[in-house]
Parts: sequence; structure tokens; C-alpha cells
Amino acid sequence: MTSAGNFIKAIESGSKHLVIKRFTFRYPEQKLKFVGDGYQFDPKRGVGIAGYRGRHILFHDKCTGCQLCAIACEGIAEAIGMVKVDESWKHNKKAIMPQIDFGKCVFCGLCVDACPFYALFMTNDYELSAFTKEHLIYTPAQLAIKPKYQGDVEIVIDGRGATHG
Amino acid sequence: MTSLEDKFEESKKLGLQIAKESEDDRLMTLSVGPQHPGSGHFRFIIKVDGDYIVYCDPDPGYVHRGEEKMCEYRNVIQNIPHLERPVIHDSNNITYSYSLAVEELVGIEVPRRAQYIRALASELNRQVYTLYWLAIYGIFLGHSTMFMWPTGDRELLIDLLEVLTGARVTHAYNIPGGVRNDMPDGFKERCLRQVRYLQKRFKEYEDIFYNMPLFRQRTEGVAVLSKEDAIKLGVTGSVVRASGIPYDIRKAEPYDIYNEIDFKVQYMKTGDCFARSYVPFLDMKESCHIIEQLLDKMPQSGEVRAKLQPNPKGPPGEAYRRVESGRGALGYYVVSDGTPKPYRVKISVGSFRNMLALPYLLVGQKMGDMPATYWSLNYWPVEADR
Amino acid sequence: MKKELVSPTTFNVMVSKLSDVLVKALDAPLGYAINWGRIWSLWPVHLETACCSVEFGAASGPRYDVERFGIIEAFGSLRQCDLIVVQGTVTRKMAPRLRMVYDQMPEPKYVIAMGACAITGGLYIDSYNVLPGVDGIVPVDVYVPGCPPRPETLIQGCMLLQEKIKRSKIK
Amino acid sequence: MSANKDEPKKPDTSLLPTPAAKPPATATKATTGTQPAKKEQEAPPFEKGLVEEIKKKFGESIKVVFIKPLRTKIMVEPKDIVAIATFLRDNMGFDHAESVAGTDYPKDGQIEVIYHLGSYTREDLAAHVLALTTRTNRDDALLPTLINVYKSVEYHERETFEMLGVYFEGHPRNDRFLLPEDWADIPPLRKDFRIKGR
Amino acid sequence: MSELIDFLIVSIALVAIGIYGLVVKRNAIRMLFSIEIIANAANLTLVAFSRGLPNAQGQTFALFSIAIAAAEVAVGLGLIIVAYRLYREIDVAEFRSMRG
Amino acid sequence: MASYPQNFRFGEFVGSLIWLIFWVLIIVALVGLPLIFIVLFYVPLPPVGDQVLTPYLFLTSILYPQSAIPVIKTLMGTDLFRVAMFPGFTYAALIAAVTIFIERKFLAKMQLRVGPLYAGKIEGILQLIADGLKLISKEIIVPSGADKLMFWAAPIAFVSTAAAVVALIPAAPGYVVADVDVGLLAVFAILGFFPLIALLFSWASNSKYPFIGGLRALHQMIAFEIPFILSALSVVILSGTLNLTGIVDSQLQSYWFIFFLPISAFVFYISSLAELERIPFDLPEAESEIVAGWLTETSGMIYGLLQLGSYVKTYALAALFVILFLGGWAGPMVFPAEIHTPIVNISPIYDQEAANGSLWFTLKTFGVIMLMLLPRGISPRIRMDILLHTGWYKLIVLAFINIFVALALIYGGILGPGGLLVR
Amino acid sequence: MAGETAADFAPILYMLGFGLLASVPALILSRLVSPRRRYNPVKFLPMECGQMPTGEGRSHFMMQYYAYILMFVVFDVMSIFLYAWGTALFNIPRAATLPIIGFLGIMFAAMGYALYLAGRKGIW
Amino acid sequence: MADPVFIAVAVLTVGAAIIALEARELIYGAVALAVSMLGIAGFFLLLDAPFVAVFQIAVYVGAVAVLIIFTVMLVRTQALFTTKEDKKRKGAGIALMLIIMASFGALLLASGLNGQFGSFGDSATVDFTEIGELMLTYYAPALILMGLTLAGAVIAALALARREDVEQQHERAD
Ligand code: SF4
Ligand code: SF4
Ligand code: SF4
Repeated sequence: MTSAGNFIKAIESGSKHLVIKRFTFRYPEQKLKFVGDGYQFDPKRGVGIAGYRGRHILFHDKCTGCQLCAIACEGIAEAIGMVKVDESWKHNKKAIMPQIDFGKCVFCGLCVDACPFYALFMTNDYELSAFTKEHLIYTPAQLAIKPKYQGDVEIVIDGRGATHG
Repeated sequence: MTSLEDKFEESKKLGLQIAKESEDDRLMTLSVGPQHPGSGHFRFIIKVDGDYIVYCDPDPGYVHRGEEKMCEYRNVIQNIPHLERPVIHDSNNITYSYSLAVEELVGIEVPRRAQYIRALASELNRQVYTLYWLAIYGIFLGHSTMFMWPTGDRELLIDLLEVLTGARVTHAYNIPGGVRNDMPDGFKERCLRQVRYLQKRFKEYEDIFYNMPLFRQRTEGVAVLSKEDAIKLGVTGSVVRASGIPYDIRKAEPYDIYNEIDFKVQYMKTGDCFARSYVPFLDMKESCHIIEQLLDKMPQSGEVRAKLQPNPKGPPGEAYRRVESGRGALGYYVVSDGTPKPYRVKISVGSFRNMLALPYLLVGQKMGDMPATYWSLNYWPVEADR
Repeated sequence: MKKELVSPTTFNVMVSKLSDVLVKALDAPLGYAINWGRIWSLWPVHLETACCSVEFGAASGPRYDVERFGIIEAFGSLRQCDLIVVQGTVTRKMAPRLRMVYDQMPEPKYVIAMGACAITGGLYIDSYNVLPGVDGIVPVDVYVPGCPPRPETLIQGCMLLQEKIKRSKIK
Repeated sequence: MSANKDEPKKPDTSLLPTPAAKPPATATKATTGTQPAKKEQEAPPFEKGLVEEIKKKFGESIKVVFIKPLRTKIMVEPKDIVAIATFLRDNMGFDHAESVAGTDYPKDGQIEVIYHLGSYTREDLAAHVLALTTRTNRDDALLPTLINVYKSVEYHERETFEMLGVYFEGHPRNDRFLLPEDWADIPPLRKDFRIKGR
Repeated sequence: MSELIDFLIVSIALVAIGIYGLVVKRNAIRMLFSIEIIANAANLTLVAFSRGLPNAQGQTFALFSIAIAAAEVAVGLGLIIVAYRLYREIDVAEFRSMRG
Repeated sequence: MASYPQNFRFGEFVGSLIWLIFWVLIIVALVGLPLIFIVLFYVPLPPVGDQVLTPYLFLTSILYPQSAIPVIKTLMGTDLFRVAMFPGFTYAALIAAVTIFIERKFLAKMQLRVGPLYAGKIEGILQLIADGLKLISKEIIVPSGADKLMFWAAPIAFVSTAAAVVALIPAAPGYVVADVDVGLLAVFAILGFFPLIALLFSWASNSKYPFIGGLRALHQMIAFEIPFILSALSVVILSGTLNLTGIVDSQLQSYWFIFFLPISAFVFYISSLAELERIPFDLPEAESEIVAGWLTETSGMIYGLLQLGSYVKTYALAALFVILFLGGWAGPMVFPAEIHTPIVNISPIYDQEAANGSLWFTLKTFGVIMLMLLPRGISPRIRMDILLHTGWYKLIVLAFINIFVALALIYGGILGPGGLLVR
Repeated sequence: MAGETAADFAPILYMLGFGLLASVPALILSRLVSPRRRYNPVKFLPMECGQMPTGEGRSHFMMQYYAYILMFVVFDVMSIFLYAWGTALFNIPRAATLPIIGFLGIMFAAMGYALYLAGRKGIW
Repeated sequence: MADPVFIAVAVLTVGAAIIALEARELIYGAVALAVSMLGIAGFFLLLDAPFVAVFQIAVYVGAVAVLIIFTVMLVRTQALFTTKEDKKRKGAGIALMLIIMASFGALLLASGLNGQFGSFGDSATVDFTEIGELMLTYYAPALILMGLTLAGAVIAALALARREDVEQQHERAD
């Protein structure tokens, strides 16, 4: 008898969900809201600032070409290579800046931790799929672009279940 | 009382006897995996006599990536990202014990707030793991709703962890000396809201899965691992707790702030598939209470990461530290020779230990019990292969 | 004159012209329809090569629900599938199996390389047991970076794949 | 099959008295309260007692490497290891092996194999890990297996054989486990195996 | 218009085929087939006469006959299984030579 | 992206369609029409209604749709219409298609998802067509060593057999393809083909997993065949006929049999789930145990046909449930006696009874189909021995209990000829 | 007239034919429009989870459940026999139920023993 | 109307019966046997015995053919393909077959069955409910006997097919 009761309970629980709100988040139309603009690091305090770890952003006016990020990444995925840029900055005599291969990068953010000059941060951008491997290599110029990311969807919990509102 | 070896020998004999008895074509060799919806990254070879499994031989290694070797070539901190890859959905725990071991070797004191945040992240992450595990258990038993619900509710916790650490699953959050960033504002409320919602959902899981008579029929009394056998095989985590041994590293050897937390070790005595599948669920319920306590007791402000040089190194020595992960004790044996790179890192993982029980439990079972038994061992092949 | 009009050569030319016309007339709508069908019905193989499968599972869960795009999870046999998502690291032990799975799939088949490991080897670029990317074994259509990629990124990759299928010939 | 079916029920009844396992659970709490993992104690007495007990039995063949809180490491000769392991299992309560790790020391020309032993049965040992080590020659690495003492080392030893090339005498299956079937290089965890580009 | 005699002719053809099979075939399963064919021919005759006479007795008997044929197949196949298990062979001639 | 020359736009598609239609029109005008005329003038045509169907009438029906009504009426009276359209194949296939769509949406809803969404813009209603088109354009792999003949014949046989089951189902008063006296038994006889087909197909694939799956299918189907047959026997006892239309009629005279025979209905429901290989009885296709069971080696259209067949079968069994226990097409009258449509007066072919009957029948069938889909959302798969145990030990006993209940009802004078509850 | 019932049954055959008519062109069309690449022999190997297939494909028997198939043959016959009784129930005297009760009794006894035999482990 | 149909069914039945015996693969033989049974069912329909026809289909195709095919799969070894039959024997068999055919045929033609109730012309068809009536009234003892036969058959079949040797061992183990 208890087993019959349990069956009925299961059926009830299952059919109850026919009226509960759907949890699905409709990606191409909606986008998720993240905390802040992305993961950043404060070398003075030695701690990061919470944020999503998406594609990197490089501030050309801060990067000194010190290669610390590349050294940090070398032990991880060797995603960063230093390339010449035809820009001239006072603080960047060698005119080299990081170029990131997102086919290798694992978005760990340790290169951000390593950069002492507030030049390399991460952004909320994650839409990186491409048809070829070459499209995944981002030159310093591409890295400088601040992605336009507008996400405004969050998990909302109310009496009829959790949804994305 | 037959011991484990006897049982195994007996079943083996049964298999051989059938083979000898001029009916060798009764036996059929099946390869379960690697491309098999019932195995994932893993393969085991079974021989079946009709509906009964008479032989089983695990063949792991499809995801063997040489983590231990690679650790010897990387700095202590650079090791973090790839050490968490074996269990990306439990990554805070797998880096936790590594951090503990390195801290012991280097001699770092972790700030108190960092300890709390670590424990919080670890509890959340264990639930993320267990929900995923539960989802796969559901689909293995042909219960597609039970795949969907935990996968969906897991997203609530992933959402929390994403806010906390900045990545969905590969957090790289624990680091020798603390955690990488502080909790963002308003995290506590969000966390409590979503965890409470989850607690409500657990009741529905029981309705639709654990109390479902068909599920009970399929798991109760199936593939029983007795207490003696569990000890002998050295299984760990929920498997050993399901066999009646209340062994939890959080209780047995409390690390960080776990001795300030009040919680019970959940265990069952039957040792069958049902117990093995129910104990993680009980753990999850308990874990929700732990999270509430942690959020309560946490110092409101303070350092979250000890200051240390970029490439920490300590004196030569070795350390073996364990934490309780989703799959049981997860230990790191780290040997240092005084350089920034570890000399040897050995990961002692629950999956690898639990895999040993697989052939013992499968032999003599019916074929329908295969997925139930296999996945109830709380086995994650990627972690076992490392 | 009459003879020339119906000589075998002219007849053949006529027939071939007619069939040309027919083929042309049929080809475009049929191609459109079939490609449309292929776009909205990509069934992935269940082949988990490494940890990215966790996020693949999440993508088929209720939050991301790839079934919206007609991608159904939990298809048992590779004989019914069109899409193989290489979910992460391909080790040397797995590589022949991956190739075999790819070979055994029926013809219009697409490959998505998911995760840094499947694209270049990722973290395991110097490991002794990991292949540097799967494009050496199977032809890859779309690369989805990340470690693991967010389900959104995977969905974006699938949309790119749809774009690619749209523009391909049906045969 | 029916024999198998009955079999699990028997241990179940024998387990029934283990509601007594409840009080020990609280006892664990008490013990953990008394020994929070504070570092600065020298040679904690409990661990020392353990080592003394082993030493009493086997005397000089035991070399104590270190005694730290909750962790003890002893080094033994390969020929003694089975006897010592049996003693540890039967008399000391270390009933399972948590891991078996091998470390290659090319400088000494030796490979160290280390068994981390833990206990499920003794409540006061729950937090302890005893590291039982032994060393063998690098070139003809050969050790007696502990599989007859600890069932739980079966796969670990197989892995160690594969990764470091230590042959475990008496182990039923010293063969390929994690590596691909066509692996033809030297065991990868030896120090002279170099990985690409490093 | 088909008549009773047509059905009887078919029935005779089936009986003949069945007997041929019984005589020629040495494979136990094929012999079982032959028996089935003969039984069916008998049923056909029964029903044909029942239609000719019109009454239901022939049909009733055909029902019984079919049921018994089914039971016979079950037993026959059980026998074949036993023989196969003993001799690894389903050839009747082989059974004979292997006896003892 | 620029490397892909072919363009893919809806406009192009429409353009190409127009082009195609243009060509078809030209060919029809030049070749087809003269041919049709020649044929029509020389072939004697059947009289339709009170007129003789002449080409002129045929052509005028394009201008005056009213004159086509008698033609349609005659057509509806033919076997062809029944076989191809209404209670026959198209109707069944349509219901099967809707079932697949409903199943996916329903399941998705239960699992907090949305299910197919983008194919066909509105809630993914064209998802099934997309799947079908994809399957058609998929390569069919015949494994080496497979038995080619059986491998190709089995899916065809599967669909045809499912269609043959449908032929026996009356969907509205008077609308049944084959109205035979032993209808119910004939359904069971034809259902007996399925295990055979599954077994032969799995044998033909020459692969391990399909073979295990086929054996499981066989065991499962035969384990539930006996309770299946016995549970319908109690209905036969109450109604005294094997004709399906007769069974519905006898329910119209008293009450739905589900009120008298709930246990029997339950047994029938469970065993039809098993017969259909639906969760929790989808052992023959258990993914986590034997890849895809007996469908493992199917690819492309073979898979599509097998799926189509199994959904047609779902319709057939749900309809059978409705007929046996839920009173078939019984239901309150919702259609008016006369119907007036603006342009064409369709009253000659409008049949109030049939319209009402088919409406209720379809609604009830969908209700039962939903009931059959429900376990998929809440139940795990069952195990082989439990399944056999359920089939052989429990359901047979339950079915027999109900036979005796039915017997008591008859001999107690409650039902049957001149019974208490017979209207 | 002979053959009336056969005429009743004919629509089933039509329907069967229509099933053929619907499925055969689908297969042919599929053959026409689907791409076929046959150069790779691996493709046509039986599928075995990405493994090279070993052993014979058709060599698995669930002997444990063979008993149920044997039983099915007999009890299927029995259950259809009951239909002959069920349809005639209104036309026969009540006393005529006795033989069928006897028949059922015998069959039940047989079924009980057969199920006992079939349910025993290890003898199959 | 029945004539062409009759011939078609006759060809189907007899042809399938021949294939059942002569097909190279036993499994095809089994399928052909099932087809032959279907043909017989078709004859029953032509003879206005729908109940028997459906019974025939349900029992033979649904149950017997399944059992036969299963057993054929079970015993499939190379033994099935070595058809050990000599030509002489086959010839003799065919001759025997022809003789039987001819003699019975002659007997039939001579018996005068043809004249007596030759064409079923306008004789009424039998309602199948009569079968049930007969079975339960006049043939009730036969029904009981039937039950005994079936019961005996199933028990005998089970007792034959099981493996006794293993059973003994197990009983010792228990
Ligand atoms: S995020 Fe990690 S992997 Fe990526 S570039 Fe930075 S350090 Fe390298
Ligand atoms: S990004 Fe930062 S670390 Fe990298 S080169 Fe520029 S300044 Fe140095
Ligand atoms: S890309 Fe990252 S998550 Fe994916 S398989 Fe590789 S390591 Fe695992």
C-alpha cells in the first residue's frame, strides 16, 4: 500500500511541475547578468575583485611589455605570446604586447594576477566560437576592444519556482 | 560467512563452470564504453551469461592525462588550474587539499575569513558535484526527469559559485594562502535564498526518485557491499558510509574551521545500491545546514589571502593532506625538494579507490543492475585516470 | 529534315536538357528543405572524452536546454547521430576510438571541438598522453573555446554550425 | 546465485549491534576537540606510542622518518614489508591503504614506494595516516606485493608498476592499466622521462 | 468458385511435402517443420469439411488440433534443446551414432 | 564564412519554388492536359450521385466547388478513403506525429524546460518535420555481415503491421477500415507479429547490442501478451462480442466498462505500456545498458520508419483502450444537426454523428496517450526479472480476478442481456 | 456464399499494402537524396562502443528466461481458448461454466508449477 | 470471386512450405514456415472460419514461430549449414511425395466428394460463437483433456529444457 501511495505521490509531484514556471534561460535572446565587468586584480592588495572570467582585455596605455603575464601563463597553457605592435608608448620600449590564443587559454585568470600594471583584465565576453583556429588568436589590437555585453537576466525565485526574469 | 574473496572466486567459478560445461557460447563478451551511454569516459569489459554478469574487468585510462607528471614541471601556483581539471564540477575541493598540503609545506597561515570562504565554496561545490552525480544516476536508470531536475537545480549553485569565483565550474579559487578574491556584496542573501529553494526541491526529489517503488526495487538489496568488504577494499566517501562506517574526513580529521561547525555524519547500514545512492543525498541535505552555519559565523571582513611571494617555496619535506570531497577522501601527497616546483605530487582520489569495488560488486548481478551499481560507486572516471 | 529533327543525338540532347531543367528545378527547393531539416535536427553522439562533458550535460539541462534547437541529448546509438561534440581532451588511448566513432557515423556528420583541449591540447599541451587538438584525427567544423566552454558558448558554436550547414551542398 | 543473495544478509545481522557505533561518533568529536591540528607540538605522544609499539615488535628494521601530528612515516626493508604490513593490519588497526605512491630518486638510484595506511575500525586512529615506505633499486625495481595484506592496493600497485616500472612480485596482474595499449616508452613518472618542451 | 475438392488438393500437397521432409531431412528442426506442415494440412481438411457440411464441429476440432500442435512444438523444441546440449548437434543421424 | 557560396535565404527558397511550379505548370499544360483529356474521353466514368461524371463536370467543379461535393461524397464512401484517410493511415500518422510533438513538449514542461522552440518559429511545431527531413537525407548503413533482406524488410514490415492494427480500429460510428467479427482477437493476432519482427531485425543486424535488445523485446512482449489478452477478455464477457464496434455499442447501451472493470483497465494500460516499449518498460532500448537496444544499428530512414511504426502502434493501443474501456466515441453531442458554411454547402457530406464521434474519440485517445506519456516523466526503467515477475505473477492474477468480476456481473444479472444497468 | 469473411478481412490487407506504399518510397527517396560514402570499411563494422568488434554478434542467449517462452506458447493458446468461451457466454447454460472452471483449474496448477520452475535460479 | 485469391493463397502456402524445408538458412525456413501458416489462415478465412483463422495466426505466428525462431537462433552452429543429405535419398523422397500426391488425388477424385457437397454454394456460414457452445457443452470432456494435455506439455517442456546437472550442484550449495 505504501508503494501505491508513493506512486501517487510521484505522479502528483511530476504533474505539479506542469504548472510550475519553466527554468529555461533563452540564450540567444536573453543574456545573463554578471557581477561587475569581469575579473580584475589589485596587485597592491594582492587579491582579486570578483567578476566573470571571460575574454581578456588589454589596456595598451598601461602595458609595459614586461612579459610577466606570458611567464605566468607558460606554466599553464602557453596561451600568451608576446608580439610586436606598431605603437609607441613611453613605458613600452620594446613595443611588445601579449597576444592570446583562446584555443589554448583556460580562463584561469592567473595572468591577470601576474600583471603588476593594471593592464590585463578579464571581461564578461564569452561568445568566442569560430570556424577556424586562426580566428581564435586575438592580437593585442583585438584584445584592446572593450566588448559590449549587455546582460540583464538573473535567477528569480518566487512561489512558483525559479525562473530567469 | 563468505568473505569477499570467496564470493568473487565463487562467482568466477560459476562463470568458468558454465563455460566449461560445453556451452561456452552462452557467454558473451560485451565492452561497455567508451562510447556507451552507460559508461562515459570509461570502459569495462563484461561477460554475460544470459542476463547475469559473470566477469568484469575495468579498463580505465581513457582520460589519463598525466597530471602527476605535469605537476613536476610547474610552479606551485601554476599547478592549480590543471589540478582541478580531473573533477571540474568539484574543483574547489580538489584544490582545497592541494592548498592545504602546500600550506603545510611552505608554512603559511591562512586568514580566518579565507578559511570560512573556502569551506563555503567547498560545501557549495560538493553539492554541485552530488547533484550532477544524481542527475547521471537518474539517466542511467532511465529516469530522464531525474536527469533534468538536478542539472537544473545545480545551476542555482553554479550561479552562486560563478558570482563568487568568476567561472562556472573551473574556479581556480583556492590558492595556497587563501582564496583569490573576496565575496562580492550581497552574496550572503543570494546564497541563502538559493540554498533554501534547493532545500525545498529536495523533497520533490524524494517523491519522484528515492521513494519511487520502481527505483527502490531496482536498487534495494542490489550489489551489497558489506562492512568488512568495504574496509578490505578501502573504498571511501559515500560508498563506505553506506556500508555502515561513519567515516568523514570533515569529522575524523577536521581541517580549517570544520571543528567549529556542528553537523552529523550521514551513514546507512545496508550497503546496497540504495544506500550508496541515498547517502550523498543525505549529505547534501546536511551540507545545506553547514552552509547556513558558515554564512552565520563568518567574520564580516578581513584578509582573504595571505601575503606570499609569487613562487612560494618551502623547505624540503613532504605532506599528505586530505579533505572530504564529493567522492570521499581526497588526499594530496606532495614532496618538495626546496624548489618552487614540487618534486612529486600524488593525488589519492576517491574514484580510483572506489573503482576497485566495481568488479566485486558486478559479478553475479543482472545486466540491468550494471548502470545502477557502476554509478552508485560514486566514480568519476576522469578523476580516477588523472 | 524530318529525320534530323528526331535523330538520336537531338533526342538525347532534348532529354538531357529536360532532365537538367528538372534537376535544377528540384535541386534548390529540395536542398533548402533538407538543409533546413538538418539545421534543426542535430543529434549529438554520446561520446564523452573528458571533463567538458560536464558542461555538455549542463547545456542539455533545463537551464540551457539545447533541445530548443532540436539537439536531443541521450541518444543511444551513434548510427542515428549527426553531430559529434568532442568534449575535451583526447588522449592517445581515446584517439583511435574517437576516429572509429566518427567513421561509423552515417554520412552527413559534423564535428564540434569543444574546449581548449580538443582545439589545441589546452592545459595538456605538454602532456605525454594527450593529442594536441583533434583536427588531426577528425575534420572539425566549429571550434568552441573555453575550459570548459560556457553552455552559451557551445550554443553559439551550434548556431555557427547551423550557419555552415545552411550554406553547404546536400550531397 | 542464491548463495550470493543470502550472503549479504548475514553481515547485516552481525552489524545490528553497531548502534554502538553512535557513541563512538560523538567520541570522535571529543578526540578531535582534544587534538585540533595545532602544529607546534613536538612528537605528539599518541603518535609516538604507535611507533613505539611497532618498534617493540620489529626493532631495528624500522626506520622512523618523521613523527608529525596525525602523520607518521616509517621506512622498512623490502623483505620485511609483508610481515610489518600484516602486523599493522592485525594488531594496530590500519585496515586499508589510501594510496600507494612511488617516487623516483635518480640521485640515490632508488625508487621509494609509499603506502598511506588509514583505519576505519579504530576510532582513535581515524585521523591518522601511517606512511609505510620502502625503497628499491631503480634498475631492477622489484618489490613484494602487499595485495594479500591489503586488498585495496590492487589497482594502486598496478598503477605504480605502470607509472614507475616497479614490479610487484606476487601481484596477479602487473600489466597495462591507464596508459594506452601501445605505450612503448619508459614508465612516465620516472625522472628521466622528459615531457615535450620542458 | 473454389470448391471443397480444391482445398483437399492443397491439403494433400501439404501432406506430401511434409512427408517428403520427414523422409529426407535429417535436421531435427526441419523435421519439426514437416510435422507442423502435416498438422496444418489436417486442420485445413477439418475446416474445409466443416464448411462443406455446415456445422461447427470441424472448427472446434481444428481449434483443439492447433492447440495440441502448439503444445507439441513446445515439447519438441524442449527435446531439441536437450539433444543439442548433449550432442552439440541437431542432426538426427548424429544423435543415433552418438548414442551410448 | 565567405567561402560558402550557396545562399540560404527564405526568399531564394520561395523563388526556386515558384520556378518549380512554373515548370510543372508548363509541362502539365503541354503534356498532361491533352493526355488527361484523351483518357477522360475514352474511359467510361462511373456515375456520381445522379450525374455521370464527365470531364466537364470535373472541370466545372473547379469553378463551382458545390458540384464537387457529390464526388467527394462518393469518394468518402470508398474503401480507398478509409484506408488512406480517415480511420486509416493518414489519421493514424497524423496522430502519431502530434503525439511525438506533445511528448516532447509535455516532457519538457515536466522537466522545467521548454523543449523544441525555434524550428518553425512558433514553439517549434515544425520540429518533427525537421527531424523527418533530416532522417530522409541521412545515409543508411547496413552493417557488414548483416542479413540484407531482413534488414531492409523489417522496418517496412513494422510500419505495415502497425498500419494493419490501425485498420481494425473504428474511429467513429461506421468509420472503420475492416469491420470484422473477430476484431479484438485479430488485433491480438496482429500484435503478435511485433516480437517476431523485433527478433528477426535484431538477428539480422549481426551485432551484439541489437541482439540482446531483440531478445529483451521478445521476452517483454510475451510476458505481457497474456495479461493483455486476458484483461480484454473481461470486456468480451461483458459485451458478448468480439467486434470492436459491437463493444462500443454495448457500452453505449450501459456504462463505460472502466467503471465495472477498473483492474482490467489497469492491467491493460500497464501491458500496453510494455507492448509499446515505453518507459518504464523500455528495456529493449535501455541506453545505459545496451546502447540503443534493438535499434542500435538502425540509421537514417530505417530508424525513422521504426519510430513512425511505434508511434502508430501507440495510437492503435490507446484507441483500443478507449474502445474497450472508455466507451469509444460516446460523448455529449456538440455539433449542430445542420451546418451552414458560406461559400460551399457541405451538408451532403456532413454527418453529425460521425463528426461528433470522431471528435470525442480523438479527444479520449489523446487523453490516454497523455496517460501513457506520463510515466516517462516520473519513473525509472524497470529491470528484466522484475518485469517478468510483474507480467507473469501479478498481472495475470489481476486479470483473472477481473474475469471473475465480469462473470459475477453477468450471472448476477447486473449486465449482459436484460441486466439491471442496461439502458 | 463462401468467402464473405475473407472479403471482410480484405481491408486489412489494403491497409498493409498502404503501409508498404508509405514506407517503401520513403526508403527509396532516402536512398536517392542521402549522401553515400562507401570507401571506409570501418563504417560497416558492427557498432561496439567505438571498439573493434570482437566475437560473434549473434551469440547471446538469455537461457535464464527460456522457460518463459516455452510457457508463453502454451498459455497463449489457453488465453485465446478462453475467448471462445467468452463470446459464447450468453448462449450457453450456466452449468457450462463448470468445464471452463475445471480447465482453468488445471491450467492454474500447471502455471503455478511452471512459474515455480521458471523462477528457480541456476537451473536454466 | 474467390478463385484467383484461392490460387494466390494456395501458391503462397505450398511455396512457403517448400521453402521452409529447402531454404539454406534455417532461419529463413522458420520465417517461411510462419508464412505458410499465414497461408493456411487465409484458407480458413476463405472457408468462413474467421475465429479459427485468427486463432491460427495468434498461435502459430505469435507463439510457435517465435519459439521456433528463438530455438533456431539458440542452436545455430556450423551444424546447421552442413546439410547431410544424399542425392539418392532426396530423389526417393520426391518420388514418395509424388506417389502420395497422385494416389490421394486419385482417391479424392474417385470418392465422389465432388458431387455430394461439392461447391459450398449457398450453404449458410457457421457463426463462431457456436464453437464456444460446442466446446463447453458437447465437447466439455475434450476441453478438460485439452487442459491436461497443455498442462502436461508445459511441464514436460520445462522439465526437458532445464539443466539438471547444475541444479544438483546448487541444491548441495544450499
Ligand atoms: S587566463 Fe590563464 S590560460 Fe588564459 S592566458 Fe591567462 S594565464 Fe593563460
Ligand atoms: S599585460 Fe601586464 S604583465 Fe603582460 S606584458 Fe603587459 S604589463 Fe606586463
Ligand atoms: S578544455 Fe578544460 S574542461 Fe574541457 S576537457 Fe580540457 S581541461 Fe577539461
